[in-house]
Amino acid sequence: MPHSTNGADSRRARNIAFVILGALIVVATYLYLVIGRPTEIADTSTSHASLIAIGGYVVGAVFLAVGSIHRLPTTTVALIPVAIALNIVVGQIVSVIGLPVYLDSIGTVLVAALAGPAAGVVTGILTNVIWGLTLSPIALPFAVVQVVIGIFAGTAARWGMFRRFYTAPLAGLVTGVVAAMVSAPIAAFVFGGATGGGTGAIVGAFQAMGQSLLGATTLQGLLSDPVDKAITFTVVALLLIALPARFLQRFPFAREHRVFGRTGPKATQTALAREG
Amino acid sequence: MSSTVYVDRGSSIHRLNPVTKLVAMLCIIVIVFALPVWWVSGLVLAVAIIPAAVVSRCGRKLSRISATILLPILVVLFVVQGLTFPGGKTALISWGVFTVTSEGLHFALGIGLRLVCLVLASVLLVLTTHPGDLMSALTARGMSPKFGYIISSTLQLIPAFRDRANAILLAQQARGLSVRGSPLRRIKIMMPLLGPLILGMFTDVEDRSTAMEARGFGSTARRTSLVPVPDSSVQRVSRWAMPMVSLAVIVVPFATGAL
Amino acid sequence: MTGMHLRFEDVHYRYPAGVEAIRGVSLAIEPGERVAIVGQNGAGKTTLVRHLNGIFKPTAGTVHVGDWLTTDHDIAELAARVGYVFQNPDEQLFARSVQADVEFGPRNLGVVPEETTRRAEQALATVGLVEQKNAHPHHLSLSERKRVALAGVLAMHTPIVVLDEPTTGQDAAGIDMVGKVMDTLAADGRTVIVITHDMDFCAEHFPRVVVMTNGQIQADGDARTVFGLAQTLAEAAVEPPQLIRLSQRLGWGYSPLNTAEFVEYCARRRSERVG
Amino acid sequence: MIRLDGVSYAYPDTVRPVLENVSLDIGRGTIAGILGASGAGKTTLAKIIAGFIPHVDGGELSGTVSVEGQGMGDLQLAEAVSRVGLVIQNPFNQISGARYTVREEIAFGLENFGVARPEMQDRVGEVADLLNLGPLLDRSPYELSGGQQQLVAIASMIVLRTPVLVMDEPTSQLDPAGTRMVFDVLSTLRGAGITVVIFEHKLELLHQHADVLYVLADRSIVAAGDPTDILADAHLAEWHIGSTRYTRVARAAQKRGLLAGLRHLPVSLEQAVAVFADDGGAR
Repeated sequence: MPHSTNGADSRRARNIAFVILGALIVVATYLYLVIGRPTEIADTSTSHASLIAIGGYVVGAVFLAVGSIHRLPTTTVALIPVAIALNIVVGQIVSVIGLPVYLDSIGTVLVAALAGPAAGVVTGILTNVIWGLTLSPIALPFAVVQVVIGIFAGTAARWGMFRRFYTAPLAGLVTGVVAAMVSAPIAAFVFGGATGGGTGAIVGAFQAMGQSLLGATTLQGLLSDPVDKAITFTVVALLLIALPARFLQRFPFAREHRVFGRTGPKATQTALAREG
Repeated sequence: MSSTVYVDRGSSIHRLNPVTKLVAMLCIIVIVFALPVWWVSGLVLAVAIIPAAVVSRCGRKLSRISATILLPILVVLFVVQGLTFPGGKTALISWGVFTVTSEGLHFALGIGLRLVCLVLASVLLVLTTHPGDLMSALTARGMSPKFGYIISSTLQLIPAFRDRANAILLAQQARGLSVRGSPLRRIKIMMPLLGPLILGMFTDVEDRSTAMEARGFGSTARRTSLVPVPDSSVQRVSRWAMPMVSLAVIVVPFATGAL
Repeated sequence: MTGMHLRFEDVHYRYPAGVEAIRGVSLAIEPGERVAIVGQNGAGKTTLVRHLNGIFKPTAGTVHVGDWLTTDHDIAELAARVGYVFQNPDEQLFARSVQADVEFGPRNLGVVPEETTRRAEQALATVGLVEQKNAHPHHLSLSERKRVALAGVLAMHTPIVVLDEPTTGQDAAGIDMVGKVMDTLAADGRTVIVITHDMDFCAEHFPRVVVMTNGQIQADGDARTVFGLAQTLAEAAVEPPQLIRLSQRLGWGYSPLNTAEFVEYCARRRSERVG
Repeated sequence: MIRLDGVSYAYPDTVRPVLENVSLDIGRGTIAGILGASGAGKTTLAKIIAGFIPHVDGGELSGTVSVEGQGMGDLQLAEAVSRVGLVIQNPFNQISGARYTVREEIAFGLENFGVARPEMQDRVGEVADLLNLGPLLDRSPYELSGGQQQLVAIASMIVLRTPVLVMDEPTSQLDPAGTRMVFDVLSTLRGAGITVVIFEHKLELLHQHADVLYVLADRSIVAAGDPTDILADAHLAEWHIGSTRYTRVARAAQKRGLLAGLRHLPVSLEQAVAVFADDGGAR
């Protein structure tokens, strides 16, 4: 297995290039769809917007994920399936109960807080791939939204925002605003605003008030996403407190950035107790 | 036991190389989204998706799954856009403050048919392709094995997650916890059960990563695979041909000014 | 707390998937009896005892717990009569502290708070975990978690206690501790039913032994007799306890169930030889 | 073959070490049993021998660990695991989840190491025969009972043919028949020159199969040697390890003055028969 440092360097360079390229594509797609907006009149021209929305976002998300996954150690890779299962199972329970939130990104935020934005990106995109494989392929075009959540949650963790109860929902609020804006073009141009019964009605109401389709889906997203993500981030902060300290210490990202702001005696006790 | 919808009907579609099917699905989606006319979607449906569904012998399951996904979306789409489409001018029916416009319906038809193609094509892929085979085929083509691991592992963890939740619930009932009562009470019961379930699953991660490393998951050797992925030279050619044809189908109408 | 009559009458159970796990079991257990159910993995032991607390309802036949027919009552109601310690403690432990987890059962049964706390403390003392009462169950070793699960059922003060493999995953100290708990339960007059692969543990604490194979009872009787049935045990892939194997090899024609009996018999034999 | 010299270890951010000054020397082609009460540090020691500590867990490891003369600390984890196989305690967590049948699950490690397909097929078939897994090969590993999962976990490690196997309570979920089968397989592996380190509570089987026993207590190795000597050691109770019924009954008989002049307490059925046979007391 010849691994020169050169090879490793070039691979890292390639991964970074993938991440930058992916991020650029996502941003460019959004800017094209919102600012250089394709005239949104009548029927046919929206098709290009929809191809660009779906294509740009999916390709961008794939680049981000491909660039991110190589850096993940096995501990993180083993964590991600549990996180995705959590996203999906909780998301399903919530939708069955019919609560007005999604809570389908608890796992993504948790992984991002423990292992950083790259891990959050991979968890995010694969959550939607799994939704696509099991329940409904309409989740796939929205993969980029989970990717954005992963990046923001990881960054919030790096800044220590999961250490306090009031900063976690704040970070969630900001993430929610961005998520709403990023997802709006997909909801508008791919689904015509009709991603579900309740949301569809709200989109219709905004349109009736004179909003454009994109404007209507953006406003609809802003109504639900920030609250949803604020709750999600708070739940994650609570879970992080409940997880055994030794488990948290296994993640270099969490240690390095002191995501939880605690070390020392408590960790000691835990380690001894778990030993068996 | 996994949470996938794959059904083994042994048809010729089932026996195709998963990557061939994936490429075909992507081509279909790109065509219907790139050519902004409703009848293109209709044509793709008629000449590609429906025949494939018939050959695969999964038609019934395909329509059942797709209908559950699509019906709510399509109904909302036609109602909302028919009534409130911003570009709507030509009124078809008026009823009090509500006006259905033909532009709105036309818009909904265009989007709706594309979504039908998107959903049918991808559900058909999932119905006829075992996720394990798809992952092996993609890994063999250079996809990071970590992707394959995460996806396969999640698919099998979801039922295990549910089983464990059931086992915990059963054990608590055996300690006198009553689950009768209002939905609100049931949610209240679920929370203390889910918390430890989640903690348990997460603390198991330490063991799982140890076990994976012990079996060479971190090895940089080129992966081999126990079960061969079926392939043929016809498929190898068609995996290149399909994107070319799609590209031509998309570009030619613009080049000739037909659109 | 005295025990209660238990009665299985020609019980059959078929899993929804179609496998018939119990094929005609009739069994009566008197109040205060201690019964061990032994047999290979897959013999139907766990399926059988889970009929007692209503996790399974017979597809044919009846199961009586005292004057209750299990089909008339749900799991939560039967929990007042039958305490069940699961093999895997992680399916049972869920509270944030050991003490809270042990209190969960009595609280569900409507026991008043002071009494609940008293019972939990007593149960934790019985299993030797008083010092760990404020620990998070996830931080304990498997052996300790198994004992917390046991304490959680003890604190419910049910007339019947069922234990699924209480000694697996335990070290020597843990096994001794579980053995002491069995004796305490017996002294209280509670009915105890155990599923176990540990025949030495079984011989020392359970006067009655039921051997199962393929969903049926192969042998049922007092431990000394059952462990003498070499042929039946071999068919059920059950190895007799170490002391009985030893006495058989020595050609004694007597099956000692514990160290004291063995030494006693040995002493008598020697003194007879000398005398 | 396996040498540990003065090994001490503390988990990250902890002060008190879990192991202190542990030394072991296990020869090639032997089965070494390690006894220890719950909480004595067995899992930690298993991970140290297999190279997971300090590669994965971090923390302070001092002293030297070497396998076949190669320092484990100098190796990458991927190389370390190709020399030392590790079977962990909980079989459910050992299922990779990456594969959908028992057959593929057993081959998972071979795939990761890039073993060619025909050889993989041979090796999987061979291990399946050894552990009687033939009828399960096409089932999903998640459908199996705990005992069956444990056999699959053992099979997926044996199939890698690492020169050393470390097993942390590999028979905890198995019934006596399954347990005996696993121990028989270990004896077969020893015949093929493989070194096995097994952490186990089942004393009678250890006596039958192990070549050497170590006792782990108070964070260190407190006794080592021939299984017969170790199992008869009067200190076992202090170390919370217990003893076989044969040893216990002999000790009780001694107290009654029945076995005067007995030098070695019996630890196995055969020895006990010799001790208690009607002419035994006369010897």
